[in-house]
Amino acid sequence: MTEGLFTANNTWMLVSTALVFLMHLGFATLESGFVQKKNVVNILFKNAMIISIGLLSYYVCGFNLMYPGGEPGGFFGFAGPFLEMPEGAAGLVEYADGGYTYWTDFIFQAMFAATCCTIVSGAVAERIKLGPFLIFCVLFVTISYPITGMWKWGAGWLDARGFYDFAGSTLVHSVGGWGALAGIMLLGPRAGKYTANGIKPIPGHSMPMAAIGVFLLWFGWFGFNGGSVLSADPGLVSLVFVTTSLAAAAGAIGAFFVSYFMFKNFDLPMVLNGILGGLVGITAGADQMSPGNSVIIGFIAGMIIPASVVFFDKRKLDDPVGATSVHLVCGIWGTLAVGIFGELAGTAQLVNQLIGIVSIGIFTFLFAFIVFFALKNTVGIRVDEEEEARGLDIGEHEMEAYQI
Amino acid sequence: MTEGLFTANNTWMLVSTALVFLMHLGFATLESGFVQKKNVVNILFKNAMIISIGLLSYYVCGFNLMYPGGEPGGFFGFAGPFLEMPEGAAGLVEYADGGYTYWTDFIFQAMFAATCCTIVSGAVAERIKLGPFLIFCVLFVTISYPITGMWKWGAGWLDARGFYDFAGSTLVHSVGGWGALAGIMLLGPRAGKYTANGIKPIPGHSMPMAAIGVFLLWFGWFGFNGGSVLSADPGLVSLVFVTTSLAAAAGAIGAFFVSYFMFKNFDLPMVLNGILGGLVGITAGADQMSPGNSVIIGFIAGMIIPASVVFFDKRKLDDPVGATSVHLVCGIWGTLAVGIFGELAGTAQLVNQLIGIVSIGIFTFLFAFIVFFALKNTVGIRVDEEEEARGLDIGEHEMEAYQI
Amino acid sequence: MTEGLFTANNTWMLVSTALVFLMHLGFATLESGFVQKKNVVNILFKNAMIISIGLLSYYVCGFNLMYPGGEPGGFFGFAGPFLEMPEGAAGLVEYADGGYTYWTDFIFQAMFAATCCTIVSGAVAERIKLGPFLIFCVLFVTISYPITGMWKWGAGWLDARGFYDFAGSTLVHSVGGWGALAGIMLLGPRAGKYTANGIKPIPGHSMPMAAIGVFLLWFGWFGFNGGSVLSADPGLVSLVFVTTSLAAAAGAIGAFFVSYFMFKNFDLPMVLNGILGGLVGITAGADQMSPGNSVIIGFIAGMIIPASVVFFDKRKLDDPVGATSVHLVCGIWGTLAVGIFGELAGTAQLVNQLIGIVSIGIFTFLFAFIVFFALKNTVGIRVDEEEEARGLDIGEHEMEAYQI
Amino acid sequence: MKKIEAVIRLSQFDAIRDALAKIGVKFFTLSEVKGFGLETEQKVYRGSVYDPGYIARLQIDIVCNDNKVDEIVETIVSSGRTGKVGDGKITVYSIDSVTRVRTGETGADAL
Amino acid sequence: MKKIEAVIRLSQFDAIRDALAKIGVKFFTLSEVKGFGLETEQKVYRGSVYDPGYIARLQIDIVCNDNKVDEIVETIVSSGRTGKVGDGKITVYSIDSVTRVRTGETGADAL
Amino acid sequence: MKKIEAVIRLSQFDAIRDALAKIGVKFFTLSEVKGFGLETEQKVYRGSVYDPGYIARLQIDIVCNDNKVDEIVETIVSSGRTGKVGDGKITVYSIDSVTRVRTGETGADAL
Ligand SMILES: Nc1ncnc2c1ncn2[C@@H]1O[C@H](COP(=O)(O)OP(=O)(O)O)[C@@H](O)[C@H]1O
Ligand SMILES: Nc1ncnc2c1ncn2[C@@H]1O[C@H](COP(=O)(O)OP(=O)(O)O)[C@@H](O)[C@H]1O
Ligand SMILES: Nc1ncnc2c1ncn2[C@@H]1O[C@H](COP(=O)(O)OP(=O)(O)O)[C@@H](O)[C@H]1O
Repeated sequence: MTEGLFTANNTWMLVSTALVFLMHLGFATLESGFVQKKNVVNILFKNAMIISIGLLSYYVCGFNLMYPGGEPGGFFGFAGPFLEMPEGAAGLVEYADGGYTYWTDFIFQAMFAATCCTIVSGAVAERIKLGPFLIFCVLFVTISYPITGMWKWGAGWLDARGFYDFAGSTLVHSVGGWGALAGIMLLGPRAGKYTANGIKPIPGHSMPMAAIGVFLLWFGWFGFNGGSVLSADPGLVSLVFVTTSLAAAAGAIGAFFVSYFMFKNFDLPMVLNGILGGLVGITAGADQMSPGNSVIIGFIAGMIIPASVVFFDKRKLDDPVGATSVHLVCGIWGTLAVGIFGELAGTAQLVNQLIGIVSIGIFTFLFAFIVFFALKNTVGIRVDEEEEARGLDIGEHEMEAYQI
Repeated sequence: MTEGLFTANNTWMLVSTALVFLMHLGFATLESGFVQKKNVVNILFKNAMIISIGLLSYYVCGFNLMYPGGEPGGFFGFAGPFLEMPEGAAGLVEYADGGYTYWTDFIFQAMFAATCCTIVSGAVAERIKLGPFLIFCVLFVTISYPITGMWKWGAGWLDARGFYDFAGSTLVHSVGGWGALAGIMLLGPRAGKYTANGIKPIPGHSMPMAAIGVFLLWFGWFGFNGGSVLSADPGLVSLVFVTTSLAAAAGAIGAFFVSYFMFKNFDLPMVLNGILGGLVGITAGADQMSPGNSVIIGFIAGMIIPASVVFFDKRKLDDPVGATSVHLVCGIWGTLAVGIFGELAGTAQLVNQLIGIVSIGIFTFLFAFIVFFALKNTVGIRVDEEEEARGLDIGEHEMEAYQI
Repeated sequence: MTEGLFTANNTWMLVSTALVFLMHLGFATLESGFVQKKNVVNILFKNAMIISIGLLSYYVCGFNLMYPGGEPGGFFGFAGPFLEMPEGAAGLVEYADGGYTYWTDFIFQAMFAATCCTIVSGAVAERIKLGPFLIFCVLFVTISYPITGMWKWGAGWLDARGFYDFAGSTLVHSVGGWGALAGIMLLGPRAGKYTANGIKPIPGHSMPMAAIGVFLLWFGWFGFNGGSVLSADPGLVSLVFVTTSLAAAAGAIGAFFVSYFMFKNFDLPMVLNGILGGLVGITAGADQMSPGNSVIIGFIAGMIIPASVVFFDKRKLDDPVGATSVHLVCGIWGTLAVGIFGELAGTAQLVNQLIGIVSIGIFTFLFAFIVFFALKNTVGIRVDEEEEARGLDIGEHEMEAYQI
Repeated sequence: MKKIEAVIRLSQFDAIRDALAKIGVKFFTLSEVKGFGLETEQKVYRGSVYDPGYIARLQIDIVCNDNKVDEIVETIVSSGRTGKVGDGKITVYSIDSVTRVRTGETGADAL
Repeated sequence: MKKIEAVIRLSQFDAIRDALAKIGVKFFTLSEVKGFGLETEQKVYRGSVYDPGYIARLQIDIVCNDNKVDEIVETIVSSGRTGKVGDGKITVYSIDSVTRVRTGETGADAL
Repeated sequence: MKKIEAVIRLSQFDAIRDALAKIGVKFFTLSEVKGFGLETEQKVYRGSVYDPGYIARLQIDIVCNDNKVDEIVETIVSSGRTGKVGDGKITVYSIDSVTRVRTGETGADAL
């Protein structure tokens, strides 16, 4: 391993880290665009806190819970709190066969961690109490995410079984989606959304903000997937760029046609969610697919979105930003797709994918449900009607997002 | 070629790819900032679709139309549909003497392709029908752009003649500009813009959005020009960063003085367009100019903007975002500048530049004009008065951009 | 030094350059979010001009004032106007032992330069005359910033003394902060802010814009601090990523608790400023600190913010964006921290840090004060009451930021 | 012909609209206003606690026949009331005429 | 003195303004309102088709002398009409006085 | 009972609010309007100098007892005047009733 190659690899991993960080701005803008004007300060506050909490908790123990080292194939492990840079070359060129340094490993992974909470924050927006939500985030990102993450990326039992999840369709996105589902089930829908005479949508206050969010997320995804190669390997990283981009594009087209067919309308939020669906869908197998496969996977993900959004609405599961459809449903689809398309395709693999989806799904959903349930029956998780009507910005923050 | 150098080169090309991708967010925000509140959903929808259509069509055939290989010096060629990664090293280190991989080549070029349509979308905004516009985009990006692109970058006849266009002042920006010109000629101006008692401007609905767009475009341009070096060559790429930045800065100053002199006013939209003018202007020769040259080129481009905007308005050619002034006029200026300043300066070169500008201009303008003309006389390209007055967001999308 | 390593290093430096450039968009959005709707065009105009002026003036003489070469340990030097690329390898691989090229050096430094003015522009917003402010910027960025910068980074007397400022807590941020302080002292507060019955805050017009700004600044800081390693050294750059991110996160938490404790409120602007405070605080020693140190430094910086904002308000020093608290106060804190925590900690170092803070502070404050004072007593620096009430957008630019 | 102008709470609008619909009043014009009154709302910005002096409210304008007035006013009072300071005000005044632009009809037919 | 309040279509404003100018009525006050009426507008959001219940409209307030009223109302009707449901309403009522702030003039002189 | 509607300059609002408070008028309803009048404002956009035709203004609505009217009008005139064209207009008209939603009180008690 030459110093030049090591440096090039590590540089790419750090650029990816920065790109993944920017996804948090993407989430912040997407979510604030999809909520009402009166809850924008609240959603921004949550996003600013989540990334901060996520990074610190990952520093305190998350990283060492997710990568405990020791015996592979386990269910749980912990390498002790905080970070300890291995001496000399062990922490540098030798740390990951010249892919990146110990510090890079930590910060790249840390940027991923907070994502799972951000996904939840969008789904429970406009009605959840700030304090209890932040408590949930601390527990979710410090305990739940690293444990299930360890099962695969930490060389745990799912990894041993052959479960494959390249960049986290399941480990990151579905995990966030399950948390979101538990949250909205216990919170109930926003007042006035599901009325006697049918669904009364509550339009987001700014489509430009939402669109900015989607473009930024796509941009950040180059680091999310591209960085998951864990080196700057020219062939692999460039393939991942191609599959990721084509899946996102196909997702837009898929959502375009289905929503036009379903609602006779050029539905911007659907197309935006379609892009995200395509990105989530390709994430599990971005390095295993041909361009053609990625187009199919993305296109199907895009088609899933409108159907899924309608499905959740039918069940009165109120998700202002569509996080469950994008991250949970498309995350599952993407994980399954690894068993259907690409290098690894095969029944055995498909079964392994299913095992991973189900086991992680059960663990995460139960964890999130129990935490939200406990909070609900103690401090309470929902703001009162008056505050919901007036808006959480005034209620929780005594200020408004806009002076316009 | 060491693996380290190959990896560093390819990494830079992929970073550039991501930066060029972000330019599409830049266009989306710039254009939505410059249109009225009632047409914002429409412009965002167009931008989300364009990048998706562009990537897919380039995958289906665009790439192989633009880089057909085979006999150099030709007018047209096609290497067959879809992508075929060359076996082994041929697709990797050997593909471009270690500059980048086959996949990188495709995805970097693909990000460029959609740009030409985005330029058009801004100029025809606020009055064009969505469906016909998307049809135009498919044809423009799948056929017209790759063919003229092949003439130069695909080792076609203009390349053989010695025409020089480093990163696309003509091949990308003027091409988009010609398409825009054809569009606005056939569409006619927005209702109420040109009245009996003179021009009645229709101010864009959000200057912050427009400013965000310009800064993002400048940011992306580091990849647009920097990546066009087609390797991470330290000397060349860093020179390109310098010339690109200085030209953009000089463009702002040029537009500042001229607009102050012409309108006795500190005109923000003009300064923003001046920055873009400077960037478009330097694009053709970003690797051939000294810092001093780039300042002059950018400054002149900036001075051209206000004059050009007034010129088009005089001719009742209504361009809400100034795409024709920025991309067409400054694109021509930048291409000519290669024959006037820098390494290649000389009459012979100037003639070659002229031939390139004219030939590509004629082909592109005719192509776009014929397509728009055909659409106009079949499905029609303009929304009816009532819809234009009420806004395309309600008319085409049955929703509004803001709930404020 | 292999070509691969040189290329990787230079590529990272150029990516950092682009990231630092994007910080100017961060400042533009942060500042426009924190001002009133009626002054948004004005602030955007200033930001667009500042980066342009900064780059050009740095090209004309700033760079050679800041890096005069010649005898180390001096107070002032000038290597002549404009840029002169050293012949052959001297300007490339040999220029900085393979860290980056001559052009890279210039453009990376140039992006820093404009920052100091941007910091001022936020603090003096909503009441300063555009013309005189631009004159101040030209002088500040062309003369003051390079001279004090030379004292340390240009191998001047402070460098010789052992003063340490890794990426510019003092050289960039405090310098901007001192300029801001001088400006607001001479300008006086905005009308109606400090009334007989106490402080009447003037809320910013868009919190989403402000939040976008903070996230973009954090993103750009990876280049600001990461690039200040002046190579892509894997160990160092990745450590800087870790310390920078943890300090920012801790800053948010620090501001969260203190503002909750002080105002019984979840204060978004405070948390946003807390993030910036953490970033400014770690900047001076980002390469010297352990993750633990960086958390402490960031947390304290975050706690300083609310106290500092209240402090300045008590003294009727009106700073719409909190630039003095973030950049001046936290800049001083961060510079001192180098003498308290990390590798260099020690009394001797602490003294050197103090000397640096004080000497640069005095020079910069006096310079800015004199320039503003001279302008005040000639052309005047403040718009008249009527214009302030109506807004600078109409007054200085004859247009409005929004048509909503 | 009378015109009723009611300044109400944001949070009561849905209740009032539905209550009015029940008594057959489905048509009205709504505008966003700022109410300066007894009720105030504390706000905090960058560490300063203050009272902006106003509260965002909605104004409902209803044109109706004289005989409808009392019923409408009572309906708004009953559905718009929370009992807390700040429920708003209803003013009623006589108008000379109302015309429907579409048809030029005037008086009761125009409603 | 009379006051005329007209709720009109966004799309008709330019026509109405020009028509009023022709009859010498150049001064008025405009505000943005939401109209709840017969006319409704279908909207779609994230896959749900719904009726928000209102349509964005403009309200024009004109103070004028009694003798001008009919002419103004007719002008608004003729220039604001599209014939489709939702053209709007015009109300007229008497006012006690109008005062010009700049001069303190009242009555006709204040216009 | 009277209702006073005053269209004023943005820049004079604070002065008027404070002046009204001095004479005990602390309650009113404020809305943002566009004023088409004598005063015009030149604007420039992308190189075209033009007159948008209107100026952003504020409208203050005050309900009061008959005897308060003159004092209030005078106060607005004196505190809202700049002497330049565009200071605005004040209209006064009689209302049949005012009701406080919170209590149902009417007339003077409702204020
Ligand atoms: N004299 C008045 N003239 C006009 N509007 C008024 C007047 N008094 C109150 N209002 C409006 O009614 C709203 C509610 O009045 P307020 O005094 O706050 O509560 P309440 O009506 O319950 O006493 C105020 O915010 C204001 O918009
Ligand atoms: N009774 C009413 N009181 C106040 N405003 C009304 C009333 N009826 C209608 N309007 C206003 O007039 C607008 C147009 O009325 P609508 O019934 O939709 O059409 P048309 O007037 O052609 O029958 C409505 O949107 C509403 O703003
Ligand atoms: N006849 C009118 N009806 C309604 N509003 C009017 C009328 N005349 C003027 N106004 C309002 O008063 C504002 C000020 O009037 P303007 O003629 O500009 O200045 P001045 O009142 O000093 O002559 C206008 O912008 C408009 O909003």
